Amino acid sequence: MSGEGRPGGAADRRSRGGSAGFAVLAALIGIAAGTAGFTFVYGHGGSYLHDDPAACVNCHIMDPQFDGWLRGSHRSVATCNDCHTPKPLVAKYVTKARNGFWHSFHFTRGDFEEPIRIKPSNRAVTQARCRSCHGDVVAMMEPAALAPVDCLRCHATVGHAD
Amino acid sequence: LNIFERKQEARTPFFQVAEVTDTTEDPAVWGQNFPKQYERYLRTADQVRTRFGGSEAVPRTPTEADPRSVVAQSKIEEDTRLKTMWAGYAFARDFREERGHAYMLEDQTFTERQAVGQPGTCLNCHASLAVVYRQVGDGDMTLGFERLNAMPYEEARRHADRAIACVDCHEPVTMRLRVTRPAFLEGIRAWKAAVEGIEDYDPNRDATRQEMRSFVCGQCHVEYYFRGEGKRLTYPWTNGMRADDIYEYYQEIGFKDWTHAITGAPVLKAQHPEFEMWNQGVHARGGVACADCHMPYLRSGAQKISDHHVRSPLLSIDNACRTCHPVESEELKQRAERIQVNTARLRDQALDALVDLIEDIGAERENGRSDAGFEAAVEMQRRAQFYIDFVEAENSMGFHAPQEAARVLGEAINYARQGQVALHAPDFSPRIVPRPSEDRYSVAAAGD
Amino acid sequence: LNIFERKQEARTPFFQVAEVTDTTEDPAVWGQNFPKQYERYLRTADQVRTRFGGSEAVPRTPTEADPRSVVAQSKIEEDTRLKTMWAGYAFARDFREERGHAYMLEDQTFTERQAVGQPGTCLNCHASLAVVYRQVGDGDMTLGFERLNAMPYEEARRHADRAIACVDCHEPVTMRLRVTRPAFLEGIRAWKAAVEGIEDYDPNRDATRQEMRSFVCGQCHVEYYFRGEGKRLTYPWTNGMRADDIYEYYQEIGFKDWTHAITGAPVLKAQHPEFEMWNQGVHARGGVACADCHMPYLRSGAQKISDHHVRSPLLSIDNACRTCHPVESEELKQRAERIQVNTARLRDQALDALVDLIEDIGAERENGRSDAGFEAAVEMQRRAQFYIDFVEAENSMGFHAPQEAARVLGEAINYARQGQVALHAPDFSPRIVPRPSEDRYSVAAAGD
Ligand code: HEC
Ligand code: HEC
Ligand code: HEC
Ligand code: HEC
Ligand code: HEC
Ligand code: HEC
Ligand code: HEC
Ligand code: HEC
Ligand code: HEC
Ligand code: HEC
Ligand code: HEC
Ligand code: HEC
Ligand code: HEC
Ligand code: HEC
Ligand SMILES: [Ca+2]
Ligand SMILES: [Ca+2]
Repeated sequence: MSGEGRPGGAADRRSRGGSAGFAVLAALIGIAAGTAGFTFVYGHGGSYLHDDPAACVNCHIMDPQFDGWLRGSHRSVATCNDCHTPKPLVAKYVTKARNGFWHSFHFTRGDFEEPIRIKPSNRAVTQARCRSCHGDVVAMMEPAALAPVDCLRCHATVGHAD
Repeated sequence: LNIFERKQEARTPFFQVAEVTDTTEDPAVWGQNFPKQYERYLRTADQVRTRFGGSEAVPRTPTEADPRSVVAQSKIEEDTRLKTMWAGYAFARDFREERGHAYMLEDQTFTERQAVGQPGTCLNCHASLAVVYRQVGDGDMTLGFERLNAMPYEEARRHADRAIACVDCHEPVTMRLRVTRPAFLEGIRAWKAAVEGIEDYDPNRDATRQEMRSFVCGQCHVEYYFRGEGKRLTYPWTNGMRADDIYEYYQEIGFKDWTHAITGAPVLKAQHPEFEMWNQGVHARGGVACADCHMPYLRSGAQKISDHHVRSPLLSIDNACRTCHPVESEELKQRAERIQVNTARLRDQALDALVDLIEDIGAERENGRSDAGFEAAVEMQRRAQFYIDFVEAENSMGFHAPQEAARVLGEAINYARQGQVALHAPDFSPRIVPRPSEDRYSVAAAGD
Repeated sequence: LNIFERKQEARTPFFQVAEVTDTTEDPAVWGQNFPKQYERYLRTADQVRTRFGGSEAVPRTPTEADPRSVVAQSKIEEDTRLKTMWAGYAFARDFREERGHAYMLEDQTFTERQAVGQPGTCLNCHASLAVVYRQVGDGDMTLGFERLNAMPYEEARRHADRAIACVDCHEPVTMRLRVTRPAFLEGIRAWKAAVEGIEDYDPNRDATRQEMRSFVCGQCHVEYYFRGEGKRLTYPWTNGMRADDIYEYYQEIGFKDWTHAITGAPVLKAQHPEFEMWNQGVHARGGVACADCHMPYLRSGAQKISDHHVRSPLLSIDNACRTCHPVESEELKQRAERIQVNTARLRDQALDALVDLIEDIGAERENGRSDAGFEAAVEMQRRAQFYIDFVEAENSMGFHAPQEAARVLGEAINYARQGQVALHAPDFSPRIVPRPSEDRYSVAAAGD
C-alpha cells in the first residue's frame, strides 16, 4: 500500500488546511452577500492557487480523493493541480478560479450532487494533462488521423486508488 | 476552453519507411513501418493452453493430403458426446480447438471437413482478402465477394495467399481500422435497420473508434450461414443477436444445416458467436471492446502498442484486465475460471440431456414411430441442440456473458428433457417460451 | 482491501447526549445520541415497490385476529404456482413480499402461518433480542437462546417488545458492530471449521470491520432449520453455502420440512438465503458488503452517515451504486433489471417444469403407483423444488449472484423434467450431478 509512509503527512496537511478552510467559508459568506465571486476566490490568501494538495483538502469533501491520491501511483509524481488544471499558465488560473469559485459556491450551498463526479470539461483538462506528461508513451496510440483515446476508460484509478 | 482539442492537432502522423497502399497485402512490408506490431503479429503462431482456451500443440505425421506437422487438440475426441450431437455432419469427423490467426488458412484448407466439398464462401474468414475481393471483382469488392462465394473452395482457395494481414483491418498510412468484409457490412446494416431502426448504416463511416475495436473482430467471430444458390455469406441478425432470436430467424426461413443421422431431425450448427454473446454481457454494456482484452496495450520500448499477439487474455492478465480491475492477477484468473467452470458444469448437463434425447428418438425411430409425440421430440432436439451449440461453439466458455450463457443452457436442458417427456408421455405438449424480446417481462418493460 | 479502506470514514469518538448501555433496548434513547441514524431507521416503515423488490402497501380491514391495516402484496396470489409447490404447507396459506424492518415483528405475529402453531425459535430474526436473550437466560445469552427456542411462539413472543433495534447490531458507546444472534455465531463457526479449516472462529473477535458489515445481516438473511427437540435455530452450512451443498446437508441428516399434499414427497422449504447467494457473487469476491449497497453512505449536513433506511438499493442508486460504478443511474438500473429479468424468465420455466412434474406424480399416485420410476420422480421433485426455492426465496431475483442463480435454476429444470421422464419412460434413471465442490472441475482444479 503505497500511501502507508505518509499518514502523518496526511494529518499535517489536513490541520494546516483547516484554517485556510475557514478563509474559504468566510469568503463564501461574502459571496452569498453578493460580492463578486472571483475576487473572493483570489482573496482567501490564494491557498487555492498554489500546488499544495492541502489547498484542495481545505474541504473535507475532497478528503476521499486526497486519501486516494496518497495511496495512488502518482502521489510522488503529480499533485492535484498537475492533473486538474491545464498547463498553459493563463488557462491554468482561469480553470482554478472557475473551479475554485464553483467548488466554493457549491460547498457552502451544499447543493451539489453526490457522489461527486468530474465534469466533462474537467475530465478533458485532466486527459490533456495525462498527455503532457505521457505524450511520448502514448504517441503511437493516437496517430493524427484517429480520434483521441479515452485514457480514463482504463486508468480511472491512477490519480486516486480505489 | 479546449486544451484537449489543441492537443490533438499536435499529434504527428506516422513516419513511413516503406510505402504501403491499398494493394499491399504482404504484412512484412507494413511491418517495416511498424516493426513492433508486426513482431507481435507473428507470435500468433504460438500455442499455449489455458484451462478452457488457448490451444495445445499436438504433433502429427504430415501426409500428402495434410502436410501439417502440428495441429490443435481434437474437441470431438476430448468429448465424444459432440459426435452424437453432430451425427451425419462433417463436424463429427474433425473438429479441433481453434488456435492463433497464423493458422487460419492452413487449418481450413486441411480440415477433414473439406472432404464433403465446401464452397468458396469459407474463405471469407480464413484468409487475407481485402485485396483479393477487388482483384476477383475487377475492382468491385462486393462483386468479388459474390464471385468467391459461388466458386468451389479449391478454386477460390487459389486466389488466397495468406492468413489475415494488416490490410484486412487497417487503412494504409492512417492505420485507421476498417471493416473489409462485405458479409459484416451487410449483416450490421440489416441489424441496425431491423433492431435499432437506423437506416443505411455503414460502420466505416458511422462507427466510433471504440466500436471499430470490436467490429473488426465481429467480421468473423460470428454465427453465419450460406444463403441461396450463390452461397452468400450471411449473418442472421435481423431478429436480434441472442440465441433465441437467431433460432427464430432460422425457423422463419425454414433453414437446416443437415439431417441428423440418428434421429432424422432437420438440425442446425451454431458457430463461434463471440460477437453476439459478448454483446449480451456487462463488458459490452460498459463499452469494453474485444481489442481491450485480446489486444491490450503493451509497453514496448518507449511506447505503448496494441499487442498484436491476439490470444487468450488469461495469458496476459496484467495487461488485459488489471488496468480496469485493480486486483491481483491470480484473483482475476480465478474469477474468470469460476465463471467458466459454472458454464462447463451446465454444458455437461445439457449435453447429457441431449444425448439421452437423441438415443430415445433413435430407438423410437427404429420402431418406425412418427406420431405427434415423436414429432414434438424431434422439434425439441432441433431447438435444444442449437441452444447448446450456441454456448459450446462460443469460445469463452461463458466468460463473455456469464449469466446469458447459463440462461441459454438452462433453456436448452428444458427443451431436451421435454423432448424425452413428449416421447414417453401420451399427451404431453412441450412448453415453448417466447424469445426475451417478446416475453412477459419485455412487454411489461415496454409498458413501464 | 480497497473498498474496506474507502469505506473507512474518519471516525471521531461519538459525543453522548443520553447514556446508553448494553441493556438499553429503546432505539429512541440511542437516537438522542444519533438523531440522523434514528430518523432514517424509522423510515424502514416506508413501502415503495420496485420492479422485483421493495414492497407495495396493500390496505386491509383490521380484524380481531390481525389488526394490521396495511400489509405487503401476496406472492402466492401473484403466482399461484407457488401454492402447488408448497401444497400442504403453511406457506401455501399466506406468503407475502417482505417489507421494511419496522414490520418484522408484527408481520410474523399476524401471518396466517401462525395458525399451524410455531415455536419460539421464529422470534430470533424478527425482534430485538440482544437484551432479551440475557433476561430469559438469567444473564446467559446462549441459555436464553435455548429457552426461547423451546417455548411455544406465543409464550416467547411475550418477551419481545419491538423489531430489531440499535442494540441488536451495535455495541453501545463505541458503536462497533457486533453479532448478537447465537445461531449465526454457531453457524459461522461450524462453517469456518468444516469448510476453511479454521477452528473456534468468533466473528465478534476475528472478523474485519468490512466483514461485519455483512455478518450483521447474515444473522437473519439466511437459510435455516429447527434442529431436534429443542427446536434449536440452525444454519446448514457445514458442506458449504451453495444450494447443492445445503441440499446435501439435508440429505445427510434425512431432514424434511413437510410431506407434499399432492405427491407425498418429503420436501424442503428454502428461506431467504441472501447471505449464501451473495457469497457466490462477484460483489462478495470484490469485498462489497450488504451495508455498502443497502445502507450506503449518505451526506447529512457536514457528515456522512450510513443510511439506516435499509431498503432496496434500486431506490437510491446514486448512493448505493454510483460511488463504485461511474455510470448513469438509469444505466445501472437497467443493468440490474436485465439480470433480474433473465433470472425471472428462467424461474418461470423452472416453476412450470415443477408443476408439470407434481401433476404427473399426483396422477400416478391416484393410480396407486409406487415402483422405482415413481420413487425416482418423487426424489426429483424434492431436489428440484429445493433448488427452485433457493432462488425464489432469495430476494434479489438473481442480482446477488447472477450466474449462480441461473445455474441453480438450470439444474432444477434438469431434475424436474427428469422426474417426468422417470415416471413415463420404462427404465430411465435420472442423472444426479455431484455438487460443485466435488465435480470433475473442482477435482481438476485441485490437481492443478
Ligand atoms: C471550497 C471547498 C473546495 C476546495 C478548496 C476544493 N474543492 Fe473540489 N469540489 C468541491 C465541491 C463542493 C465539489 C462538488 C461540486 C460539483 O460537483 O460541482 C468539488 C468537485 C471537484 C471535482 C469534480 C467536479 C468537477 O468540477 O469536475 C474536481 C475534479 C475537484 N473538485 C478538484 C479539486 C481540486 C484539484 C482542488 C484543489 C486545487 C479542489 N477541488 C479544491 C469543493 C472544494
Ligand atoms: C495522476 C492524476 C491525478 C492526480 C494527481 C489527482 N487526480 Fe483527481 N482525478 C483524476 C482522474 C483521472 C479523475 C477522474 C476519475 C474517473 O473518471 O473515474 C479524477 C477525479 C477527481 C475528482 C472527482 C471525483 C471523481 O471520481 O470523478 C475529485 C474531487 C478529484 N479528482 C480531486 C483531486 C484532488 C483533491 C487531488 C489531490 C489530492 C487529485 N484529484 C489528484 C486524476 C488525478
Ligand atoms: C505531472 C506529470 C504527470 C501527470 C499529469 C500524469 N502522470 Fe502518469 N506518471 C507520471 C510519472 C512520472 C510516472 C512514473 C514513471 C512512469 O511510469 O512513467 C507516471 C506513471 C503512470 C502510469 C504507470 C503507473 C500506473 O499507475 O499504472 C500510468 C498508467 C499513468 N502514469 C497514467 C497517467 C494518466 C492516465 C494520467 C492522467 C489522468 C497521468 N498519468 C497523469 C507523471 C504524470
Ligand atoms: C484500453 C485500455 C487502455 C487505454 C484506453 C489507455 N491505456 Fe495506458 N495502459 C494500458 C495498459 C494495459 C498498460 C500496461 C502496459 C504495460 O505495462 O505493458 C498501460 C500503461 C500505461 C502507462 C505506463 C507505461 C509504462 O510502462 O511506463 C502510461 C503512462 C499510460 N498507460 C498512459 C495512458 C494514457 C495517457 C492514455 C490515454 C491517451 C492511456 N494510457 C490509455 C491500457 C490502456
Ligand atoms: C472483458 C474481456 C473480454 C472481452 C471484451 C472479449 N473477450 Fe474474448 N475472451 C476473454 C476471456 C477471459 C476468454 C477466455 C480465454 C480462455 O479461456 O483462455 C475469451 C475467449 C475468447 C476466444 C477464445 C480464445 C481462446 O484462447 O481459445 C475468442 C475467439 C474470443 N474470446 C473472441 C472475442 C471477441 C471476438 C470479442 C469481441 C466481440 C471478445 N472476445 C471480447 C475476454 C474478453
Ligand atoms: C478474417 C477473419 C478473422 C478476423 C477479422 C478475426 N479473427 Fe480471430 N480467428 C479467426 C480464425 C479463423 C481463428 C481460428 C484460427 C485457427 O484455429 O486456425 C481465429 C482465432 C482467434 C482466437 C483464438 C486464439 C487461440 O489461441 O485459440 C482469438 C482469441 C481471436 N481469434 C480473437 C480475435 C480478435 C480479438 C479479433 C479482432 C481484433 C479477431 N480475432 C479478428 C478469424 C478471424
Ligand atoms: C463467418 C466467419 C467464418 C466462416 C464463413 C468460416 N469460418 Fe472457420 N472459423 C471462423 C472462426 C472465427 C474460427 C475460430 C473460432 C472457432 O474455431 O470456433 C474458425 C475456425 C475454423 C477451424 C479451426 C477449428 C476447427 O473447427 O477445427 C476450421 C478447420 C475452420 N474454421 C474451417 C472452416 C470451413 C471448412 C468453413 C466453411 C465451411 C469455415 N471455416 C467458414 C470463422 C469462419
Ligand atoms: C485482426 C485485426 C488486426 C490486424 C490483422 C492488424 N491489426 Fe493493427 N490494430 C488492430 C487494432 C484493433 C488496433 C487498435 C486500433 C485503435 O485503437 O484504433 C490496431 C492498431 C495498430 C496500430 C496503431 C498503434 C497501436 O499499436 O495501437 C498500428 C501501427 C498497427 N495496428 C499496425 C499493424 C500492422 C503492421 C499489422 C500487420 C502486421 C496489423 N496492425 C495487423 C487490429 C489489427
Ligand atoms: C476496459 C475495461 C475492462 C477490461 C479491460 C476488463 N474489464 Fe472486467 N469489467 C469491466 C466493467 C466496466 C465491468 C462491469 C462492472 C463494473 O462496472 O465494474 C466488468 C466486470 C467484470 C466482471 C464481473 C461481470 C461478469 O461478467 O461476471 C468480471 C468477472 C470481470 N470484469 C473480469 C475481467 C477479466 C478477467 C478481464 C480480462 C480478461 C477483464 N475483466 C477486463 C471493465 C473491464
Ligand atoms: C452490490 C450491491 C448489493 C450487495 C452487496 C447486496 N445486495 Fe441485496 N440487493 C441488491 C439489489 C440491487 C437488490 C434488488 C432490489 C430490488 O429488486 O428492488 C437486492 C435485494 C435484496 C433484498 C430484497 C430487497 C427488496 O427490496 O425486496 C434483500 C433482503 C437483500 N438484498 C439483502 C442483502 C443481504 C443480506 C446482503 C449481504 C449478505 C446483500 N443484500 C448484499 C444489491 C446488493
Ligand atoms: C434480526 C433479523 C434481521 C437482521 C439482523 C437484518 N434483517 Fe433485514 N429483514 C429481516 C426481516 C424479518 C425482514 C422482513 C420484514 C417484514 O417483511 O416484515 C427484513 C427485510 C429486509 C429487507 C427488505 C426491505 C423491503 O423493502 O423489502 C432488506 C433490504 C433487508 N432486510 C436488508 C438487511 C440488511 C442489509 C441487514 C444488515 C445491515 C439486515 N437486513 C439485517 C430480518 C433481519
Ligand atoms: C433465520 C432467520 C429467520 C427465522 C428463524 C425466521 N424468519 Fe421470518 N423472515 C426472515 C427474513 C430475513 C425475512 C425477510 C425475507 C423474506 O421474507 O424472504 C423474513 C420474513 C418473514 C415474513 C414476511 C414475509 C412472508 O413470509 O410473508 C413473515 C410473515 C415471517 N418471516 C414469519 C416467520 C415465521 C412464522 C417464522 C418461524 C416459523 C420465521 N419467520 C422465522 C428471517 C427469519
Ligand atoms: C440492521 C443492523 C443495524 C441496526 C438495527 C442499526 N444499525 Fe447503526 N449501523 C449499521 C451498520 C452496518 C453500520 C456501519 C458500521 C461500520 O461501517 O462499521 C452502522 C453505523 C452506525 C453508526 C456509525 C456512523 C455511521 O452512520 O456509519 C451509528 C452512529 C449508528 N449506526 C447508529 C445507530 C442507531 C442510533 C441505531 C438505532 C436507531 C442503529 N444504528 C441501528 C447497522 C445497524
Ligand atoms: C463498494 C463497491 C460497489 C458497490 C457499492 C456496487 N458495486 Fe457493482 N461491482 C463492484 C465490483 C468490484 C464488481 C466486480 C467487477 C469489477 O471488478 O469491476 C461489480 C460488478 C457489478 C456488475 C457486473 C457483475 C454482475 O454481478 O453482474 C453489475 C451489473 C453491478 N456491479 C451493478 C451494481 C449495482 C446495480 C449496484 C448498486 C445496487 C452496485 N453494483 C454496487 C463494486 C461495487
Ligand atoms: Ca483456442
Ligand atoms: Ca421486499
